[in-house]
Amino acid sequence: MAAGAPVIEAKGLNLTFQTGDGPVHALKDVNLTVNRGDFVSFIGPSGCGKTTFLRCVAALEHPTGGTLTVNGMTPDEARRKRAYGYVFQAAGLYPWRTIAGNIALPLEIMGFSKAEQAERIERVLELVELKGFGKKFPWQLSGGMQQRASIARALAFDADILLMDEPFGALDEIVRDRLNEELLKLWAATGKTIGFVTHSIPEAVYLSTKIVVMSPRPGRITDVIDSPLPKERPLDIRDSREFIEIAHRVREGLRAGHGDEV
Amino acid sequence: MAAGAPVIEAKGLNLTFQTGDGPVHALKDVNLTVNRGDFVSFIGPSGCGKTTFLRCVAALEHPTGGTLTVNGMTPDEARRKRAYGYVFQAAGLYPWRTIAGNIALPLEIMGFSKAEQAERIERVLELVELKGFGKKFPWQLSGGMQQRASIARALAFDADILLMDEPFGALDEIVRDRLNEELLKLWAATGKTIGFVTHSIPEAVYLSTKIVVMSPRPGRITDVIDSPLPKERPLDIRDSREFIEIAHRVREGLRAGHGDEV
Amino acid sequence: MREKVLPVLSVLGIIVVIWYAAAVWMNSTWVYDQAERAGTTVSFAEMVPQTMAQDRPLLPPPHQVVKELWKGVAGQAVTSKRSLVYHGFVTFRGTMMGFALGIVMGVALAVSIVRFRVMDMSVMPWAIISQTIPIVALAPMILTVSNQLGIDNREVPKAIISAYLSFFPVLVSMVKGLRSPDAMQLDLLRTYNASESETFWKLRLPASMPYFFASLKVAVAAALIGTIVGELPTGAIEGLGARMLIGSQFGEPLIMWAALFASAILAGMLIVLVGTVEQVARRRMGGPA
Amino acid sequence: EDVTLQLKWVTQAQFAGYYVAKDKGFYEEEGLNVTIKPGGPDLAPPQVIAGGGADVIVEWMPAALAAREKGVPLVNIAQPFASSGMMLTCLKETGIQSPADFADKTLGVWFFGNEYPFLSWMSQLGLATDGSPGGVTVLKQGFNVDPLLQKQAACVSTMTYNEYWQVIDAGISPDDLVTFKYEDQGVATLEDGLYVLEDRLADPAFQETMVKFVRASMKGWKYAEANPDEAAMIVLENDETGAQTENHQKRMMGEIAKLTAGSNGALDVAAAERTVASLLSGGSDPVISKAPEGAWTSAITDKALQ
Amino acid sequence: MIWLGGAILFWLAAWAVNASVAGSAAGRSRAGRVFVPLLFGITVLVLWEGVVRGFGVQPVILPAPSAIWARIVASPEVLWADFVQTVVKGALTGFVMGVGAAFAMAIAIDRVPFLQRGLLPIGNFVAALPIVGLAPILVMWFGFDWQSKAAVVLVMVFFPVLVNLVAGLQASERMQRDLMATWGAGYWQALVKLRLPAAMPFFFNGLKIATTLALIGAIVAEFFGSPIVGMGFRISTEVGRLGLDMVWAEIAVAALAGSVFYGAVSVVERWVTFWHPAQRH
Ligand SMILES: Nc1ncnc2c1ncn2[C@@H]1O[C@H](COP(=O)(O)OP(=O)(O)OP(=O)(O)O)[C@@H](O)[C@H]1O
Ligand SMILES: Nc1ncnc2c1ncn2[C@@H]1O[C@H](COP(=O)(O)OP(=O)(O)OP(=O)(O)O)[C@@H](O)[C@H]1O
Ligand SMILES: Cc1ncc(C[n+]2csc(CCO)c2C)c(N)n1
Ligand SMILES: [Mg+2]
Ligand SMILES: [Mg+2]
Repeated sequence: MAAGAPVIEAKGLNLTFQTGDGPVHALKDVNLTVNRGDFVSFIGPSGCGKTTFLRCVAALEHPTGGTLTVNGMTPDEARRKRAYGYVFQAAGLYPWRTIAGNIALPLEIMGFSKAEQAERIERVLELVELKGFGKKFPWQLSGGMQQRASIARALAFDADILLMDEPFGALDEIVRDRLNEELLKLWAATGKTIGFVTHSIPEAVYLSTKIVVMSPRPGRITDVIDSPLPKERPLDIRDSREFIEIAHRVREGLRAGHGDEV
Repeated sequence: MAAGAPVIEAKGLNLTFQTGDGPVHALKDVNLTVNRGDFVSFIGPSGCGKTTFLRCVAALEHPTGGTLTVNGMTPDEARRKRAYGYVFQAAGLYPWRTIAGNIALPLEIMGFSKAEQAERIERVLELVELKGFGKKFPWQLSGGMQQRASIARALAFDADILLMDEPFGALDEIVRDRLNEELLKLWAATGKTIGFVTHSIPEAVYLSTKIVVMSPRPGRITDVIDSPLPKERPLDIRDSREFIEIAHRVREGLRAGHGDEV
Repeated sequence: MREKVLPVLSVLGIIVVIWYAAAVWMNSTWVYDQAERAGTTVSFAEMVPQTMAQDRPLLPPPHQVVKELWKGVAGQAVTSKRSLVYHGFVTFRGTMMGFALGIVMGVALAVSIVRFRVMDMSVMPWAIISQTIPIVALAPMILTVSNQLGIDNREVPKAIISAYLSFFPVLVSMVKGLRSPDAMQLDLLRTYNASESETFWKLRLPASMPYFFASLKVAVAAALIGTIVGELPTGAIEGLGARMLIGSQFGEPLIMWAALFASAILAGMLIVLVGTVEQVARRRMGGPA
Repeated sequence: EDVTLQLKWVTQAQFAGYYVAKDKGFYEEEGLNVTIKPGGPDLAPPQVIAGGGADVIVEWMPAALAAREKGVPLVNIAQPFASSGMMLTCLKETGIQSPADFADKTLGVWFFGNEYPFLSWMSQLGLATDGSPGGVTVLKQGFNVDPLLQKQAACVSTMTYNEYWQVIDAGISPDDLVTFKYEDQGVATLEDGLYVLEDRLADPAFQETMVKFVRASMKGWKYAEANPDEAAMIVLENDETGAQTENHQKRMMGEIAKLTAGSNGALDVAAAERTVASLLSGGSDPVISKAPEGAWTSAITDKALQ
Repeated sequence: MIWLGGAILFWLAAWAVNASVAGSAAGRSRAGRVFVPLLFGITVLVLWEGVVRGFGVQPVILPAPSAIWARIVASPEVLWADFVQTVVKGALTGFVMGVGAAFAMAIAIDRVPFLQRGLLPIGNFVAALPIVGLAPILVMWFGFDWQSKAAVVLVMVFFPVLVNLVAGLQASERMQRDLMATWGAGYWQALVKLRLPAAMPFFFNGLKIATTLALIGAIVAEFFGSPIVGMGFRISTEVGRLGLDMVWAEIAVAALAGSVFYGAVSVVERWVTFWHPAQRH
């Protein structure tokens, strides 16, 4: 498929959870098109439905209304074609596997050879700066290290679409910057489509080609900003005028989303 | 006890974990004095021992060397005197209790009356902007909402010492700013001593009277910065020269901590 | 080692003391009754020794049981049919067969129940019902039927009875254990489009291990009980069950007590065995030592 | 020719004749290869034979007749036991001196098909067994005499050759006991007989086998009667549980010999009819509903004893 | 052969129906949850009847379901009296006492590490005392009536509940325990507020196994001495009398009682451990 073709298309998407005390309208009338090779960030107050939307895309949640297609298929068909790499908001490592074992898990399932597995594990561990921790068990790692291990797990295989739910939330600025750069490099090299949830406005602006601003109760999209920044992004682009302008627009959008509460 | 008296005193603190493949030196020769009413931030690359240090203070981990006193007692004695409010890095809510029930838990343990409990739950839910979610169960909340519930739980009772491990990691900028302000207000009003782990340099600088920069392998303190900022801190203090200077010093410290790896 | 042995020994000591006291108390009735029948009276001091050496004590004091056990274990060649070791081995063999069969049945059923909704809905209730049927009532029928099918060997019906009792704890725990992975762990595999069998091997099975091992201890005890039950009507020929029956039927409570303790020791050994396997597995699965 | 014999209970001198016949080669002499299956609690020999697990069984006549009514056509082909060894053993201190004193007492009884003689005796005495006032309270007694020793029952069922001696061994002197033998009370029923399925008897070859079997078995019984100690030792050797003792078995053999004495294996039809009469007289709940036909045959013993 | 063939055909058809119902939305409804196991049960009965008639199995070996049903209808008083004696007096009393004792013991073991190391290994021994060895002794000690049956049930129920509860009390997560520690919660507070709730899924596992054991225990104990009422008494007596229809009638009552008992425990479980992933699947 050509770059630029629509990969994710949501039309009038709705999702309502039935809970003990009444329905929760997690997504309301969401329309969004993500093209091949896009890097889309989702930003919005907590509880606005970012996770829920990503879960819908990955066919982990079933919308109660509207249509959603991925590569022209239903999300479930795309899932069966192993289109997704998903980094959850919590690390979600399997406690009975070592870090290396956790990263090996998707590789085993997708049938990589033992040698290939070892080679990839080595590579992604290095990428997330966890070299030498492969043999540790999850509970022997700090929170940030666990989060990085879970990122490594999603990067180890070549999914078309990478969905990342606040992957860098537990990392310090320096590592975060470094991983941001790495992620951009990876994206540039592979042309993956990336859906990325973050709470950091600079991060969203720095990484994305498209920024989706959401607002809660009911969860909906309030703004979609196409970034005019070039594909090549040195770290100091963050001091450029364009960057600051986009950041400002995002912040305004966010503030508006919070408006109803304050 | 007078304000300014030492509350936490660590002298030559060491902690080594024995793991399957060799010992991990999580804390090495840590010296630190925290005075009553201090707001201390810990910042450092992931895996540098921030969580471990906080756990030692709360008597959840036992140092393998050095001395550590809290209010002149051992951490364990202090714990039994209910000196601590602790917000863990992961939300850690009890799945069989509603959000309100989770917040009520420490109150029940400390013997607050039913009416008092209800009143406090109401107040802290409002503080963390979760009003109306009291009756939901943890798995019905988004990640950020769970994190806020766990903050509410730690704020509901009046612990002398508040230990918070990346409490705002999963929150968006706006809520984060708001909660930062609230936390400062609470701190000013109550004169609590606060230990606070964060990965955000601006957050650390904005909140703290003392910033502790740590570095990993082995985990140690590389810099302790006493903030010259006034106690009264409007949000725009972040644009002041002093603020930017301190932030710079912290960033340099952090970068140095990472140095050995890059 | 010392921290392990000392508490067991002291608790054991306390139990022995209580046991002796109870033996004196319970066996004294008989002493007083006998005295009354003989028209004499006995003092407390005369009574106590008489409670220690009865042929048919209500509760034999520990040393009597130990003596009988010793006689059964060391008093003869282990191949002799009077040897408790020999009978213990017969029971052990039956238990292991039934236990193995029970694990296989329990796990297989649990897997199909978790995998197929039809199985869950239709078989689970009947698996439960199967356990409410008193096996002792079925044992002779199982024997007769296997006889009719031309199985003339006593081991098979015994193993069936034993498996019948031991598969259930495994089934119940495994169903729960296989369902214990939380939503996120399952979702992760869904994003990999892992097949059902991969989900099973890589997630459900490892997650069920704590439940599995908790059930094994119960199951091995059940298998032993099943074997002993199977040893009664299957001709009461060999095994600890047969010894118990004969001891009871021939008014030799000591034979019965000795067999009872032999089976408890056997059970203890089996449980320790299972516990050791559990420890090893736990360590390999990253549990804190 | 293979023959499988299902015993009523565990290996003990009660079945000495068969073990002797096997060990002494009497079966072999007849060209038979006999397998002796010990019984156990809850194993009903009629069920085993109905299921094809045995060719011939040892059973008490009341149970055999009851089974016949249930559709298992058992036929008595020989009766090595001439008299009954069943009795009620009571503690004197309970004040029981005669059956008239049973009222309102607790009596231990074996069930599992062994209760029929007791029930018909009670109905002849006019004592209700449902626990109502003026009747007797019945306990289902286990395998031993504990209820008597623990004074949970005033009387328990015993066999002259086994349980009675358990009471004595326990240290209660015969003077402290009162016993009621079913023989003496005129309610005796026939015990250990040999039974086969009626339809198989129609086969002359099977008949022939049974003739040989009964002949050899009776030879065994008579040998055991004459050499009780040796017979007891043979039983002991055949006991795979290893729990039986020489003392017990020798004494049991001595008592058994008294019961088999006077029987050459042929069924005493008068005794059989007495058994039937006793069972039919069971009041409102008789053990059998009508006199059986063809429940015994002399065809085998007639040939075997020529 | 007609019977047999018909029964097998019925089996196949019913299985197909069940598979489709279970797979469909109807299978999730309350009616579906009753219908599927019911149809399965009916299938088993039809197959059973077919085999008995088709092969001409003798009623003294295995009676047909129709004969068993006829017996049930003919003797409700006897069945009821036996039920009260065995289930209500024997099994339930013993169950309650056994679970209570296991609970107390689990907490004692948990509270006092010395006991944990000393008593648990010995508990393993006691637990595996085979009921057939124990029952005669307990009958000797506690008499012939239901008290001795309750004692047998107590002993049988004790171990599975204890083992599961002890495992459950270790099942809370580290962070959850750490939270309690930071609040300075005492032992009992942590127990009631954290460790017991976290132990409940395990505890109910034990309870479910115990419900079936309780019934088996009460019935089997009657084999070793009893008054002349009770399900175990009836079963053992009727086997000897070749009244297999009555035996199976009692078994049917036992199965019914056991299922109701188990179902009741499951309902309570669902209610208490609603938060456990196994309940939300
Ligand atoms: N229970 C444990 N067993 C073994 N090693 C451990 C254990 N807990 C922590 N560690 C190790 O100790 C070091 C410090 O961990 P700690 O959790 O204190 O880091 P942290 O500064 O909080 O990092 P983060 O910002 O990622 O949360 C890490 O290298 C970690 O692997
Ligand atoms: N399983 C569920 N049952 C009921 N309500 C749910 C469930 N999952 C999510 N919700 C609700 O849906 C809304 C959106 O949740 P979602 O997790 O998508 O938020 P989010 O944008 O990812 O927030 P955060 O930044 O805090 O992670 C929230 O109000 C939440 O309470
Ligand atoms: C459960 C049960 N109890 C008693 C007997 C009775 N029984 C049959 S033969 C015999 C003689 C024993 O020496 C005895 C006592 C039995 N068969 N099954
Ligand atoms: Mg989220
Ligand atoms: Mg940490």
